[in-house]
Amino acid sequence: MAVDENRLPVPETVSDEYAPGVKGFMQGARSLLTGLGITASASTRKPITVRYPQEKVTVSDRWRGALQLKGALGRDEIDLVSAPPHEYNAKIDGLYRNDRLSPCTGSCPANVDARGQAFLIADGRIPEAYELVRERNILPGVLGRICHHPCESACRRNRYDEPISIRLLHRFAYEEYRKVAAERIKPLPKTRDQRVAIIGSGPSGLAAAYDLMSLGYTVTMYEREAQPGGALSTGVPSYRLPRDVLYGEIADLVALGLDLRCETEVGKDVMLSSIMRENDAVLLAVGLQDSRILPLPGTHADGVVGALEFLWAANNLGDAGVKGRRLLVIGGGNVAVDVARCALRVGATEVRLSCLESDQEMPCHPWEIEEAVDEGVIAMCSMGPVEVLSEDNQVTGMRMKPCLSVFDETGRFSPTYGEDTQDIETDVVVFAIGQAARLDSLVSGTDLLVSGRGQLVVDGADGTTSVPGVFACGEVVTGPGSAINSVATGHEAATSIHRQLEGRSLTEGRIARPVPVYEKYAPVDMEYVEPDRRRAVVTLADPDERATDFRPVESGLTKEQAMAEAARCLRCESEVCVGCTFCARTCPDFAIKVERTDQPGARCLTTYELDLTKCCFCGLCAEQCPTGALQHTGQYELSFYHRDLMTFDKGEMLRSDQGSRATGLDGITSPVCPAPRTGPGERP
Amino acid sequence: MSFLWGMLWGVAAVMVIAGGAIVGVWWERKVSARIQLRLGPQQIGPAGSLQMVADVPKLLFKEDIIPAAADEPFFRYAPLAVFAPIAMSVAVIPFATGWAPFDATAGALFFLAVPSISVLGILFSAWASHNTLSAIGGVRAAAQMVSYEVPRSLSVLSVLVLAGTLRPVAVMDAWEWWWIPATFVGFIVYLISSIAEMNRGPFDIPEAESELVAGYFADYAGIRWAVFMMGEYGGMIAASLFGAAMFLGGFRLLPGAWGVVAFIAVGAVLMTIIMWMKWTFPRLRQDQLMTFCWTILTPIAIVQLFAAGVIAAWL
Amino acid sequence: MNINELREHLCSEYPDLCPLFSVEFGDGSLTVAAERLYSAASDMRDLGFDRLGMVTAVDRGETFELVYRVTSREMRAGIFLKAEVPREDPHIKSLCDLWPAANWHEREVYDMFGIVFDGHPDLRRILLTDDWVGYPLRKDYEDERMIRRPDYI
Amino acid sequence: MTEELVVNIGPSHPSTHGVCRMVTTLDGEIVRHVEVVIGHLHRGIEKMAENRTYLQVVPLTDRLDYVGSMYANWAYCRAVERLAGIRVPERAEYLRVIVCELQRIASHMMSVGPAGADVGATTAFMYTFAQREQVVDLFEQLCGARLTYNYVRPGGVSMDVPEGWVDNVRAFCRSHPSAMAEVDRFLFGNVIARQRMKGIGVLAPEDAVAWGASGPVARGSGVSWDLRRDDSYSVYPRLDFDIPLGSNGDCYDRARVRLWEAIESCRIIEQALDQIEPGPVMAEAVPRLITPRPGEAYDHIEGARGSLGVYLVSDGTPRPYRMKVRSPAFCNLALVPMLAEGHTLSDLVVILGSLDPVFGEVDR
Repeated sequence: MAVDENRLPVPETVSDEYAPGVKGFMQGARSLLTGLGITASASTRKPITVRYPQEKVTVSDRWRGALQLKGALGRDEIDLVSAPPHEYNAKIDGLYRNDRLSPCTGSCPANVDARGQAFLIADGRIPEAYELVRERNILPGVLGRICHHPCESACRRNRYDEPISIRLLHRFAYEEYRKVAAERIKPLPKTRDQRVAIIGSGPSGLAAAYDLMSLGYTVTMYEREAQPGGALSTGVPSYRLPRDVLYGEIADLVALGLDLRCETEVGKDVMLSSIMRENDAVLLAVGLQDSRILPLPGTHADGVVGALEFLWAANNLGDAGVKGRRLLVIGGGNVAVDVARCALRVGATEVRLSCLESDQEMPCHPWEIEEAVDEGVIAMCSMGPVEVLSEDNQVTGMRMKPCLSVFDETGRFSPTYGEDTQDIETDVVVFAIGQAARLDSLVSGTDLLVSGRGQLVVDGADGTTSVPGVFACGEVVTGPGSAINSVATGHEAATSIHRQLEGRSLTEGRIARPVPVYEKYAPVDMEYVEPDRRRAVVTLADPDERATDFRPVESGLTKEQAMAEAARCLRCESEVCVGCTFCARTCPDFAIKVERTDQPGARCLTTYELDLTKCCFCGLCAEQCPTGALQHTGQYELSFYHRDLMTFDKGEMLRSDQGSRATGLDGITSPVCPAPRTGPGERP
Repeated sequence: MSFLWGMLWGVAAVMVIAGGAIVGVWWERKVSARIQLRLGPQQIGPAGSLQMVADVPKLLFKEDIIPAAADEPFFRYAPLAVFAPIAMSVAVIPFATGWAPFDATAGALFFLAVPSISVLGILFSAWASHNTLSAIGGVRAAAQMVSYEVPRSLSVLSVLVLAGTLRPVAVMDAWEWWWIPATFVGFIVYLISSIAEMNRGPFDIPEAESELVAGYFADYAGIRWAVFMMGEYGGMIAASLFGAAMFLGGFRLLPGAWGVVAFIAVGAVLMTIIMWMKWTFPRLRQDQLMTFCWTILTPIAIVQLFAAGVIAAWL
Repeated sequence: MNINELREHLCSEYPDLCPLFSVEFGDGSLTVAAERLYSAASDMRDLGFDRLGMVTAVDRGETFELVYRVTSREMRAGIFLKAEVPREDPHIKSLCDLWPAANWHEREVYDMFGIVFDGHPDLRRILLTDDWVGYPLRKDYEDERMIRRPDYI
Repeated sequence: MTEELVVNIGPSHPSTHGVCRMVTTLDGEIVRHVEVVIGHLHRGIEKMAENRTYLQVVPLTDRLDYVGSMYANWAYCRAVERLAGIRVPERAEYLRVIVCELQRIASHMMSVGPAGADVGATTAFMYTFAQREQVVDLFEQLCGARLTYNYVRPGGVSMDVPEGWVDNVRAFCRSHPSAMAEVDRFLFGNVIARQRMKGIGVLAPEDAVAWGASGPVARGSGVSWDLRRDDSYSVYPRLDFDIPLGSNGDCYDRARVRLWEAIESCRIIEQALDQIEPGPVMAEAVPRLITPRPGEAYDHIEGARGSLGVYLVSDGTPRPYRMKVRSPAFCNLALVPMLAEGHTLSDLVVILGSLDPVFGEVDR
């Protein structure tokens, strides 16, 4: 411990004494003169007091003063996070830098404006909500079924009770939109004469196609299969994603002007080189087609299948040859769970799922494995495969060993295993441990580079490949991932293509999407959450019944449910008070009273009363405010001639810009609550 | 005729003291503020100099509160009984050659004796307030003022011995410069005991605000309280001017009319020193105060008087 | 001295008190019957717990739980002494003659809970006025001047 | 023996340091008996806490010891953290130490200065107030409030330091010891102040222990007991500091112990500023509604006035079932009748001031 040599040493005892006798008398007399000297020198120093108000200019932004509202429900509408495709990143970035990016939008890989969606749905403007979401997520209905919704984990409502069901709101918006789709969809004008070809009709390709079409390009899309949708069509089981949803949304896109050519395999039916000649830019969104199979002894035996092949057969043929047989899935990801649940539906008698990770670390989403276990899947965690056992080239079982740890200290994949092995009897082994791209026929006749591991050489940042004018996006670039991630890469690639075709630099002035870090929420004790604050509950089909067929497991929201759910949105960072009452709930003096009405079309904060006679200036309310609408003013010394003036009503709280009692200036009245909109065509 | 003249002089003395008190309060507020790292009055007038002028009407128009339990006649007039003797004492101070407002033959005796009457006023106010804290303050004040009368008178006496007269004007005529060193110890005793006599810090035990709130005038408000304050400042002015005249040569320091200026200036410096001490030193306790008076100040004053007597006899 | 050493020390000196000793959130507490509290406190003082930090009570419904915090400078440790007295006519022996510090603390407990400390030299209300009705920290205390909190959290 | 005079000092009186009433029986100037009547500032904070959530209680603890709000915040938050099992990040612990040592300076300035004012030296009061003003300005920059900070929260502190704040604290810590040395010469060197304070209200060490006195009151009597060292909590074990002790136990020693503690606090702050590292200031995932499991927890810290403890009983709901504040000023104030008897009326206020009661905390 470094000891400061210059510091004053603490005396042995603080009770020092004067010397006795004359010496002490002189010490005393001297002390009086010292005192006079100190006061005399003090009178020459700078005073510590300041003149008010001339010198008190340093107003701290942390001051806790009286409170004001920046905006309120029904008075101020929020800014929808909406922009042309190529300017979207800059908009998000600006919001992020100003701390105005809501957690849901920030945490979404594609930055879908979930806050705006909730705002519009709660207001009854559902088609607008759908179109707002479609700006960034071309398949709201699809993602509304299958998205792993990182937005809901980031939702600030987690702090108080339960997150908004953003995914189900997507789904609800889609279902409502279907009713009006025909009249709302108009072909996008083709304002530019350049042509873009997109190879693959998966989520990333579709996202890029929509962006490019809305920028005025002519887009042609090639698909190998008979049905468009890529992995969504071939891989995702229909109990999760009914095919009419997927094809319906793609049909919308076609109606918007997409030239979709199915059953056209590039490299066989049409050569990539000729597509490159005919178009100004080509986007490869081919995805991953091959299942990886571990190089273990015995994998050549009959009954060892890859996950994609299995899923394709189960989805398209309705029979994967496992009826009445036992099945073991190797892998713990989402695909593995899909395989396991499909296997049950196509008649497997016993489905096991084994993975290296423990049940806490499984890479699939917890709700998925939960549903799968409900349906009868047996999860075997922390198990590593050793060898496929076979008899007469027919799989009979799998030898497994316990996995002790999956990752090493640095977080790299480096599993360690125990000694004792265990044999598991099974008839079919499905490997769901990852996928790889199949590019050989595609790239033949072009200069596209493929790495030694069979991967396309791509600059991950802007999607450029080794050939100018050819771009790539989706899982072929990122590796296996979520659908919304693919959508996000599609948007990036579209931006690159647009810049290239406009002749601009691909990187200059381009803003990378920020990855904001959101607060981690503690689990909320639901015992203390009132019923009307809880999130909408949707029913899941009975596990025993649903495991037998491919009907959708989850039901959607009703209109009432959806609007109530959307009304729960806190509109984070919008600086508009939504009347969420969390300031009133956290006020230690019970000085705040908040009420609102949720009448569609006339949602309004009806009451906001702050009783300053009770306020203790603790600042907890403003800290709790999710939207930032409740803010401190610099006024912490308020005085009035009448104590009634100490109660600030809603008008007073909102009047800060013109000057109010809260900000120390008396102001003008302001409009408080709008009349309900009852115009033709709009619901009251 | 002489009665009229007396009235006129009385009014003039009151005006001088009131004006002096206004300036004195402002000055004390500025001095104490600077000592205490503050700014003092700022808002009214240049450097807040009109603050006190504004305070006077405020004090005049404040409600004249008389506690229900108070002994009303005494409570009403006790402030005057405190103030009047102090105002009277100013009359005998010699301002210029051969001139004092009231050129009394036994003027020095007058100056020492008359202000002591104010102790009666203090006792009146203390008793009439019917308040335990006031009563304690009044008794403390009486004991203190009577005690400090002794060293104060003895120290002034040493100058009078050198001059051989009780008439202040005559003392000034006889003044020689070497009296300053010869009576310097007496001057210190005079200064200290004067502070005690006017109940100012560090001897403000009767009104000790930390224990007795304000002592004998705790229950006073408005103009009556202002009269007490005028008494305090009047006493300070009188003691400073008299000390400047007797011990420091007064108007004899400079020739002619400049002498009057010098006299007032020295008095102001003495006043500032009194303020300086008040804002520097802690307050003594009652028993320490008495011990200090009787075992230190009084013997020193006697020694000074003896020395002055020896010098006077030797001349 | 950590809590385990403390327990051993206590058990070796006063084996009869040992089973009454329990640990919660890192703090040891000794729960005794109300009649034994004085003797237990006296034993604790002899053991070296020379300071009485606080005396308080908790309304446990049928009973009041009295909580005494005693600390030792020597051992650098503190424990709770706890005893329960019935809600009806609560009495306990005062610790004023063991620690003079108990004087005000017991007055406060009397003031807030109405627990009578037998042998206290000056048992009066301390924080509330002498004519106050009721014992505010009892859970059943009612006063119409109390501000009701809203029912939501 | 003269006839006894009963003088009622307070509750509104300049030297009661709040609202304390002392019914004093005087024999002449000598105090024969004092009865301290407290409760004028009783707001029932312990009862109020039972009706508020754990977070809502924090602003109430501000109002306990309004001269040292940070301490009450901290003691309460420690008890909550103990109950709810919250681990506080290291940076938050350092910040707590820094603000609490600053608070100790501010609080002791509020005691050393008035010790001068009690004996009539109001100027000393202003000199210490100048120092306190700087600390309060630092707090204002930090959390926006000058008196009721609401800064320490269950799980950490409410916000990280603003830009430039650390430099301001360092500058203050450099200038403070010399300012204190001047106050020491001005007040504690002054012969009149010494005469007024020495030998007044002598508290014997064994009495200090038996009466439960703590903090500078006990240390002024030579009882070497400081929770920062003897029941070391937070990051204090990593900091090097001395504990000033008195030997006579009179008013002079108690006041001067505070002065030296204020100087030592600067040293603690400087060390803490050297050791602090960037990081989060709030524990991860502290729920908005803290609902600890049923149980009871006690935690104490060395406040400016002594060991400040908070006893919390939880019944598993989001509101404390019972909160008890072990207030050091309450225990210290109980000494007044014993210390004042036989001294004069003038000494009574000096004795009361030397115990440094803050009635928000005494009356709760």
